[in-house]
Amino acid sequence: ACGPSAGTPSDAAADDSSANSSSEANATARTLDEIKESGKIKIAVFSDKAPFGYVDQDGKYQGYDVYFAERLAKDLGVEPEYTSVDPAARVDVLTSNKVDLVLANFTVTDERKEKVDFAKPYMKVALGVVSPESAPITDVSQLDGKTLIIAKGTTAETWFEKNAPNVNLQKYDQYADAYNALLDGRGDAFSTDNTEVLAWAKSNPGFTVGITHLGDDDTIAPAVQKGNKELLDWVNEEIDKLGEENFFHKDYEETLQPVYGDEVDPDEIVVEGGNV
Amino acid sequence: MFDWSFVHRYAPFFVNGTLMTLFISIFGILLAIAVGLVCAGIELARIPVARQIVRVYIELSRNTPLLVQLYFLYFGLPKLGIVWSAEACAIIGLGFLGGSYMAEAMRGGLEAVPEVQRETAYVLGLSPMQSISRVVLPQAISTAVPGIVANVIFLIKESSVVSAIALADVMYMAKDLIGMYYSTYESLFLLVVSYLVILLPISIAGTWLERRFDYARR
Amino acid sequence: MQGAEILLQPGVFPRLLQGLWVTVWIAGVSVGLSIPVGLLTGWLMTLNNRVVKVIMRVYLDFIRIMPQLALLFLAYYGFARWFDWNLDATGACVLVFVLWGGAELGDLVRGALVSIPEVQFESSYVLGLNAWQTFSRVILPQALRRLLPASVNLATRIVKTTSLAVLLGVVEVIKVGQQIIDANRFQYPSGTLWIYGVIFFMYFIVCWPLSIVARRLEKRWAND
Amino acid sequence: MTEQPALSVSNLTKQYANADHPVLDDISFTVPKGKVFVVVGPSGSGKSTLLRTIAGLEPIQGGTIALDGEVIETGRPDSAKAGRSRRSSALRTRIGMVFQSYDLFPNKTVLGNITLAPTLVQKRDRAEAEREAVKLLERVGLADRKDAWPHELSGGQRQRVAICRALILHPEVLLFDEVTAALDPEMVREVLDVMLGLAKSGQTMMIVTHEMNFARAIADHVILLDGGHIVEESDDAHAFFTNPNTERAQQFLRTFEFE
Amino acid sequence: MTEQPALSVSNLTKQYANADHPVLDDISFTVPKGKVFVVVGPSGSGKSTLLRTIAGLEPIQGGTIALDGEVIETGRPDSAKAGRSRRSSALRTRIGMVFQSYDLFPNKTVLGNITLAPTLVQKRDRAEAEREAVKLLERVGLADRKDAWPHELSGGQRQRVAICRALILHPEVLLFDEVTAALDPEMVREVLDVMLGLAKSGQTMMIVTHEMNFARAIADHVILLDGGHIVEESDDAHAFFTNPNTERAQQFLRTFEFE
Ligand SMILES: Nc1ncnc2c1ncn2[C@@H]1O[C@H](COP(=O)(O)OP(=O)(O)OP(=O)(O)O)[C@@H](O)[C@H]1O
Ligand SMILES: Nc1ncnc2c1ncn2[C@@H]1O[C@H](COP(=O)(O)OP(=O)(O)OP(=O)(O)O)[C@@H](O)[C@H]1O
Ligand SMILES: [Mg+2]
Ligand SMILES: [Mg+2]
Repeated sequence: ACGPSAGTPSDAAADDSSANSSSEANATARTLDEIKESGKIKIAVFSDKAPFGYVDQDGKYQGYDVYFAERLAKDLGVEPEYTSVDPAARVDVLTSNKVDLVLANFTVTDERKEKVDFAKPYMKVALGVVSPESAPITDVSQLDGKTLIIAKGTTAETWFEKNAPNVNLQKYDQYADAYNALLDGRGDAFSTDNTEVLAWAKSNPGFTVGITHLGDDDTIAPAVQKGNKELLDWVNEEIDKLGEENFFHKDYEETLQPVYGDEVDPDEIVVEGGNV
Repeated sequence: MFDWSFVHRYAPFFVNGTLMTLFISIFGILLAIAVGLVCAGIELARIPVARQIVRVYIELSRNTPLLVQLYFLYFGLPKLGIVWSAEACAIIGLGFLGGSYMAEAMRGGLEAVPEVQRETAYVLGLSPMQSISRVVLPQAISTAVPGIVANVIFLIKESSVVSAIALADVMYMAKDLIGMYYSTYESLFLLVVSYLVILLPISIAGTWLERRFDYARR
Repeated sequence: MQGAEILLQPGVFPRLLQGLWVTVWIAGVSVGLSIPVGLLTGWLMTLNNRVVKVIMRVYLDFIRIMPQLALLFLAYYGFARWFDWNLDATGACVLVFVLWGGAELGDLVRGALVSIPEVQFESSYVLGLNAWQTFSRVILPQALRRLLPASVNLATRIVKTTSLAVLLGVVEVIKVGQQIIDANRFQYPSGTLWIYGVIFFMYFIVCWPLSIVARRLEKRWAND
Repeated sequence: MTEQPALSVSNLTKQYANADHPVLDDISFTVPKGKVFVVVGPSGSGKSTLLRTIAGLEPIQGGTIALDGEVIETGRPDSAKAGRSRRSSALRTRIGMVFQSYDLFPNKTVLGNITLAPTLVQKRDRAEAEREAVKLLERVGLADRKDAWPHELSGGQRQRVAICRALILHPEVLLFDEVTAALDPEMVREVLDVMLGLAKSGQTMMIVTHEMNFARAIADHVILLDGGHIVEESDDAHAFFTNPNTERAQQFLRTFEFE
Repeated sequence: MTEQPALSVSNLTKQYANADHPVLDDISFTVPKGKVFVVVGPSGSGKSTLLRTIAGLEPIQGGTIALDGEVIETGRPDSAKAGRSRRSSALRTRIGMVFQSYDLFPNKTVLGNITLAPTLVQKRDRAEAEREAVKLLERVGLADRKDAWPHELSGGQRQRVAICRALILHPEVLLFDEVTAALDPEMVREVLDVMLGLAKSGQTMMIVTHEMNFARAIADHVILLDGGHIVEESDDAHAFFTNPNTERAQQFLRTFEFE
């Protein structure tokens, strides 16, 4: 990244040495060696999707995805350098080589597989729909003619575009905007990954997840640029290795447990060693 | 690489986006013109307190970005219990931003009419109303038109940020299609074409209009 | 007003200021690079070469007719692929603002150069000044004077337009604001109002002095 | 018994707001009907201001202005900041004025400029007004330009149209404020010739000019204004211009002579 | 044997690009050293063009221009579209010119305007140039305004500074193109007085003017230009202005007389 950064103040100072991203005159991914040499791995995460990827009050990146990212960087022996992405930008940051790795609650889909390479999954999801308790949405059919809030570039968007043509979709670039819109009553419900809406409804009194399971069970996985086999293989190995030490359960306890409490069974969400 | 069938399939989306862009822009511009007229009137008539308010408004509007104005209206105001629809926010935002630019263009037009024109009208016996409608306004318009046309184009361009508050304009369509189908080239192509379709005719019409009103060349 | 305490939370203001610094940095670098680009394009536009004229016309018209946000998207998503350039969001912003600022400034430079009365060239000729002396001692100083107020105004516009960077995902003042709003949603549900309000005034405080300077310069040099 | 003067100004005093002394100080004179009254004087002496007060464009602080025996303006000491005088439309049409700067309405053709006031203010029939306009244009040699726009005319042509525009209202007095100052010499001549013609036809006129040869030729009556006072006044233009009485007048006229 | 003339023009022909006949057609005359050569004529007769060709601002299509006996410009038939003549800096400083429109450099003070060319082109010492500049300013009555900016000066003051700016280069010939046309009468006088002073001091000058009284007073030699030709030429200014030989000249001079 060229220029100063306000997201990760701790990284800002180190940025001076890394004007490399724009001086490098090609969009092919960096090899493992190149990453190691530069001392930094560039990872795209969300900055507004608590508790998966967000920036806390001190300006530090936190969350389930970030916890994993920290570990990957550590194992690679480099510093992580985070880039905040909007959901819709996750493919393009890879194809244009703006980051090495995407760890932004990236659901594996067929369309996406054509554009990027996914590693083994570390989470599983379906879609969920959150709505005000006063007018709960418990079935998709209830949404006919109503307004559903969506974040652009999410699996929820694709699913509703394909399967629910009678629903008016109100699309935002960012999760934060979408949640705000729901809070301000600009739509009747909001749909995204069920993990997400469950967590959000827990901490937002007055809202309930009326639909907890919609569409296929999907998995969430790290993604690298298409063809970057070296990095992909290494990430897969890491996931295998981490599975042995039950890393993702630990991750869950650290980042998700405080939000979900005991109501959710960690095994409904967490995937260890890539085995769904 | 370039997928024409995609362009073909999704062109209707951009037609809708174009309509939304035009809808928001037209009402925003009309509001801006109304606000501009009121402000220019207040400034020229030197109404004491209103004049100070207009000054403050113009400075605020000219020195802040539309995007922030929109975020404030759309996400901020509901916390005070004021919930306006996205369309309303966009139109009010454009009107708020454009009002000061329009006011300036109009004031410039009125001030460009030389004092001797008003004096001549007086000496010829014209009443104040006749002087304004027959002498001052027609000349003011001719100087103000280029500025107003430039502002119209400026406001249409600025309207591209309304996609941030979930209005399905041209920009929104492009971002949406990139996000859903990763068809970056095609979407960007449709984006550029849509804006050319909207803005080129307006730009040409503007040039024509300027020439039409240019009888004041001296 | 309830909720305003969010602004007093430790870290909130410093982080917003840090975000503002990113905004100002992008604007500053863009303005700085726009100046040489603008001088060059302005000079090119005064040339009587038909090819150069057409190229400059197309460049200027395209940049002027496209919304800045569309240009940002073209640069961020398009350029990286078409030209195999690896531009990050900040780089894309700077590139667009420099191309845009350069075009606008170029037009101002052209306008300033052609507005110098012919008699200034002629007096210089009669006094024996050579072409370079005429340009550097007589024409350029006068052109710069005419140029400066409009250029300061352009800088204000560039600062305002940096707000669009957030839509490419640059973590600048608006994005930081959104992160703060998100992180404090439960303690301060009405934080949105205050944070966006503060950002609104932050932009104002950066742009307003520039506007005042531009107006002063304009007034002062109006009768020269 | 002498005839009623067209215009009579008595003890006129004019002071601009924020100025520390009056621009016109206790000025009195009369303009007889059908005569040409010329005002000369150095720059800043108050010539334009004098014409403007008579036209009602500036309030006066003392004295009176009477048109055909009827007082149309009375000085009020507190009026320095007031705007134009609140004269009736009908009254205003009785005094015509032509300015130095081209003051045609750029948004109207030559004919439109001339017929605007008669149709709008005097409610005259458009066709009749146009007929008279064309007659006037013929008189100043511009009948063929009646449909031209002001920007298509030379400076001299514009001033001649401005004269027609004033004449069509049949003003009792016509005021000219350096109407040729911004013109090229050839054009100066064409405008001055029109004014000489008017003088012959018996139009009452008050003329401010720097063209001394012209002033000598046209004036029935001359005053020299300096520092807001009438320094010299004469019924005999020839005598005034060749051999003025006062030292100040001699000095003023010398600026137009060489050796 | 007569002295070498300061300037001599032979068979000069000038035609603007796209024009169907020449603006100056086979013009010849000489300007003797130390004399004042006045050019009069109606608007569009080519007076400005004549001065501009001599100054090198316009290419000529025929004839020659010689300065102090040395040919500095030769006509080339194909040069209509060429720009300014490619004279050396040194040669250009030998002919001075003052324009009608205020041509001071607005980005320099009075002193800066005057000393620019001597220090930059003639490489003279700044202090020495400034001393001479101040002396020249004294001569035109502006010594106290040496640090003023052009926009702070009246029109007449600007023209006087422009004259100093030309004089400091000690030009062999000084050209004046209607330098008082845009000025108020008082200012006209102050500028013309400076020119009369220069004439007395023996400066060779070529003057285009519409001030006939002034022309009569200053001219050693007069030509009347009309339609690109010299219609009348005279060594006796008084005779020319009171009783010209040609019908055209009589007619021209009548435009400045009234009855
Ligand atoms: N609107 C005004 N406010 C204040 N002072 C003014 C105003 N108009 C003119 N003056 C001053 O009044 C004095 C007389 O001005 P006026 O224009 O009447 O002179 P003038 O004789 O017409 O001069 P000129 O020959 O230059 O036209 C001058 O000192 C001028 O500065
Ligand atoms: N750059 C030019 N290109 C073409 N024609 C020109 C140009 N400059 C002047 N002319 C024409 O040449 C003729 C002579 O012009 P010039 O300016 O020399 O006349 P002048 O005697 O100085 O008139 P004036 O008294 O109005 O200054 C005019 O017909 C004019 O239209
Ligand atoms: Mg005056
Ligand atoms: Mg000329």
